[in-house]
Amino acid sequence: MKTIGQTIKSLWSLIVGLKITTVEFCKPQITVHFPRKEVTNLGSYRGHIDLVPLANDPQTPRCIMCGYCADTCPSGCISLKFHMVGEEVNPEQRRRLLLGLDVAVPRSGGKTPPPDKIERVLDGFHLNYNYCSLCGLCVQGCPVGSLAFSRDSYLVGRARQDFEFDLLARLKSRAGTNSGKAAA
Amino acid sequence: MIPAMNPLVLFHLAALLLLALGLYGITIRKTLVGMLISVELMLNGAGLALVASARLTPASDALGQVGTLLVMGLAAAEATLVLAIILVVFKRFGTSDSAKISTLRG
Amino acid sequence: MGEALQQQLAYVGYGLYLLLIIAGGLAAVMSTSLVRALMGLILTLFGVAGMFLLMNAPFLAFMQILIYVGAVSVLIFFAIMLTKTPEGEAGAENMLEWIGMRAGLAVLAALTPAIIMATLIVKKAPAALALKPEVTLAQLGEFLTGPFVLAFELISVVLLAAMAGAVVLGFERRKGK
Amino acid sequence: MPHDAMSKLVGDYYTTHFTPDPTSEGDTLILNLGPQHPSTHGVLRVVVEMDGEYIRRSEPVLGYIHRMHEKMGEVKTYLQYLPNMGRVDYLHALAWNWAYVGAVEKLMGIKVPPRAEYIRTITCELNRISSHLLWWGAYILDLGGITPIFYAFADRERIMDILQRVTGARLTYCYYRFGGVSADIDDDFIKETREFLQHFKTRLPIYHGLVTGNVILRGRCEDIGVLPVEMCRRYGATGPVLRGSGVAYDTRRFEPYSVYDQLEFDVPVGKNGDAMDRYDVRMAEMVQSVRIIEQALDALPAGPHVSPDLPERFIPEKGEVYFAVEGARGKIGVYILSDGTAKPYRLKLRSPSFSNLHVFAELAQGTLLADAISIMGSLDLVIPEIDR
Amino acid sequence: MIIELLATPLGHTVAALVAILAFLGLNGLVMVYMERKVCGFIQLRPGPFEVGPRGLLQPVADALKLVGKQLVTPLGADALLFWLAPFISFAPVAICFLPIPFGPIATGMEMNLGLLLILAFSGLNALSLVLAGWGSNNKYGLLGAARAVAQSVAYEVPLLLSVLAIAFQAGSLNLSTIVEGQKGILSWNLFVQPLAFVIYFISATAETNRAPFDLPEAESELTAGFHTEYSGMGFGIFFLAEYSYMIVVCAVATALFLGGYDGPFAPGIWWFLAKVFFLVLILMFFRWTFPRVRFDQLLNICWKWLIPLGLANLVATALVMKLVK
Repeated sequence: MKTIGQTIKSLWSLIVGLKITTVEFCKPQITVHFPRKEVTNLGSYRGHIDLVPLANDPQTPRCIMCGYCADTCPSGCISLKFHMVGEEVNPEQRRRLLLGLDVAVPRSGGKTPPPDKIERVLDGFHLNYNYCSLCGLCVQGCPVGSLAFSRDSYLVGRARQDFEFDLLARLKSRAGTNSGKAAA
Repeated sequence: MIPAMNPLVLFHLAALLLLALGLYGITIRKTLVGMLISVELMLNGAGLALVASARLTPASDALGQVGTLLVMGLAAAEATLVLAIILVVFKRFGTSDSAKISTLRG
Repeated sequence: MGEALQQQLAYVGYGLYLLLIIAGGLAAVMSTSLVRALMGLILTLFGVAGMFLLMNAPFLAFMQILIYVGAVSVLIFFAIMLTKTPEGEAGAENMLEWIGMRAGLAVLAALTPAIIMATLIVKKAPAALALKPEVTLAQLGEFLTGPFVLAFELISVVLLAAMAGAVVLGFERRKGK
Repeated sequence: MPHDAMSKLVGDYYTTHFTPDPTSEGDTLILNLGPQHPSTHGVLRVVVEMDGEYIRRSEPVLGYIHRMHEKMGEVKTYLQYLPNMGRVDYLHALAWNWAYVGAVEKLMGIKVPPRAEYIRTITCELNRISSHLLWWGAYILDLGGITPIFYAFADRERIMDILQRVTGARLTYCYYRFGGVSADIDDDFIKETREFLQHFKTRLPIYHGLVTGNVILRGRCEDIGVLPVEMCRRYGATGPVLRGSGVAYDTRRFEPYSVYDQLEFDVPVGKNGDAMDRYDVRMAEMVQSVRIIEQALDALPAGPHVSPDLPERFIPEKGEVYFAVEGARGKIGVYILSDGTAKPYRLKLRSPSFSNLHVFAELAQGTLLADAISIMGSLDLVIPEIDR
Repeated sequence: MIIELLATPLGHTVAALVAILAFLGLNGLVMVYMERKVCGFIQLRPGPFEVGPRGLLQPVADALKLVGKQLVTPLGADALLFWLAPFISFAPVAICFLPIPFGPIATGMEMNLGLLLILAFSGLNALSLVLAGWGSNNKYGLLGAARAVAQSVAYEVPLLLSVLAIAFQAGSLNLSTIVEGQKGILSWNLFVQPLAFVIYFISATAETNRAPFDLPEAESELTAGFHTEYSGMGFGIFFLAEYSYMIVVCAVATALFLGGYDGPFAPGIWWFLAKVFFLVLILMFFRWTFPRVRFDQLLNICWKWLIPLGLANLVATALVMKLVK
């Protein structure tokens, strides 16, 4: 008797399963047909990093070339290029500057630190996105808040070179199109 | 020539052929499974001969067919048993080669 | 369709089935791979089933396929798989010796009854008969439960015994492990 | 038959040295399960010696996805090592985040603000649910049921959406920071999480109806891979694998870290230690995680999400530290030996899957292949975590 | 001339065979589409929808892909047996279709032993699986083949028993006669012999190697079991055969239990096809709902439950028939 009850119970469990799949069968689908529709939650998407311009000058990044980001990056995918203006720097100083060893800028919560003794001009801010693991250490560590994640969620490329960006050039071209738009 | 031949003879010739092939197989095969296959051939020949004899002569039809059915049942039983025996033999001797299966080695 | 055409077709069918039987039979006894031998056997089984059909005994033909092909062959396949004798079964190393020593004997052994029986049959062959009507299942059943009830019960007992024996042998094997 | 060509197919070191047991009789078959087998979920390879469908012996072969995480810890600064943690166990990345961050905080004596602790608890438990959901789907997939994984993924996607909101990532999170978390949660996050929890509570009965009660699944799990407590101890198995055997050991309860000692939750345990018990434990843990998240959301204090007085550079004193958290698969431990420089002298990751995996070889002995697959699935292995 | 030829039994059979082969090819496409859509809807996905309107051409694309693939014979495989297996799996299906009464006059070959013919030829399926598994020189294939044998031994018997009970009741092995015996929904054998239907349907699921009884291919255990090594159309033919077997077992179930082409309003053939595809749909729901059983569990179900129940059902049927007479 017990066995029969057990059997009926187990057969019923199969029917319960079929009932659930039948109900799901009738429900609307939840997948999103990507090329025709887009997902709605891209607002919080984190793409590669981008330079943040000064509030009054969209052409110039807030970057003070302290080298913190390049230093912190676990994958070493950031490299900075800059040159000096104003007083001459001796070669030794220049080397140290390039390595960013003496410019440990205190955390200043996004405020620009007092102008450096030596003015540096950013020539290029290279990001090798191939190696980037999007950890965000550079963004959070930047003393002047010069870095931000882009919202570029549809980035595709065919070659490694497609993911090697010069963020400064990107910034300038973006500013150019923006100002162009504004002018128009 | 052939169309003129008696159908009964034709079928019996086929049955004989099966028998001969089976016999040949039993002698030539080294493994038990091979022999089993040959035995099946012979059994088939027997079945064919039985049916032909019953169908193509005034003998009772059902008799031949029932006989063949019984042969088939026997074949199934035999195959089951031989399979089990082969398994045991294989477990014990590590081979199903009939020439190597001998415990008469003192 | 004319009677003659049907007759011709029957002969064609016969030739086809005979071909199946010969090819299959040869493969069954000659091929070095046991699986191929089994395929030969199955071919032969189909040939014989076809001959049953020619004799207007479809029940037997289907039973032949059901029992032999569906059950017995699969069992044999199982035996082949379990005993791992995939190739070189007929003994590639001393094939010649085998053929030399025993083939002649085998052929002789095979042909002797064949010759004797063939002569007997040819001599006592009755006149060709028109094909009798198909035996119905009901007739067969009555036959099995009537005059042949003993044989029927016996085959049941044999089957049961075979099954029990196989199970016992199989269990012995597991225990031995 | 091309024998010379066949002879090239003899196998590699493991298959050739995994010779049949001399004590075994009869023919056995050496079978490679993996590294590309549908049920090894990744690149685990198990060499098994089979007698028919029965498994005589088995031996896991590791290293196909070894990335030297521990060595990488020695060449990176404390901060730079953070993103690695998301990659050790990609399914419960936040627990690894937590283990490492917690270890460094313990080493350096960094205080974590209470809000950050609660955020960590919420996100980590959400991540645990998503990990268990994936295990659930994949386990049923191992057992031949194809549909559940799609339902599991549908819910898991919602968790990933929620976590993406604060972490910015969907899988390999790098969210926790020394002294807090990288981004604060907002009201939308809380609202979405609450909504999800309500939704998830309605989904669980469906899961149980579709799978847990199913007689076929019970037949595949009950009395399969019975794991005695003594064996767990021998191999150091933790997490649901240990709890399925009836030991209520949970790091959150026995070595409380963060705010877990202020939250109410049960530690579900099994009775027999079979695959079904491990299954039940994980299903019950999801419910407990829901409870924890609800309490944490209710008790969420205001305040900074990251400690305001952090040192400029993370250079700890000489010393060593061990910190453990409860991951979805068991006890995750991080041991750091510091020599006073910016990089750890030695960093050791104790991954639960590694210990749990080695139970498999002993459990699978003498079982059917299908049962072995069921056992392997019930251990919830994550291969990158095994190899690290 | 052609019409005359078609009128002869032989001509009729040949024409039926041609029609059946065409039907099988088309059926393969329809069922692939159906399965993928059903699976998609159950899993809250759209299923195929890119190729053609609503993805209708997806099966054609699948077929083209399979045809275009290179046929690889594994190293060390017995090439003859390896390539023989798909054909052994497919050829008997076409024959199985011959005696199925699709409509009052739409029967490929009217024969008294139609049921027996189907049972005999569908048994060949197991052989083809074994052959494929053995011939491909692959350990997974070998394990799949061993499972196929054990499975076929287990499910054939209850299948025969349940079918026999119906044959007893109808007093015939002719499918058309059995169908003619069920006029009106209440005289369907589904309601007269529900136990036989359950036994038949479970065994038939095993016969078609569909989940939850897809042990010979069990992709999570044996990667793909017996057809692990098959590429391109080798695999395609197995696939086609599996779908065709589904139709065969469902058609037999329809004829035996669901009154065949019995139904009001529409011509019989539509009723028949509707019933067949409804049963196919149930088989598909099985596949996408249940986990796979272990093979010893399948044997237990068959030997401990289905065979005794089938025997009891058979004896009961015989007794009732005797009493009624």
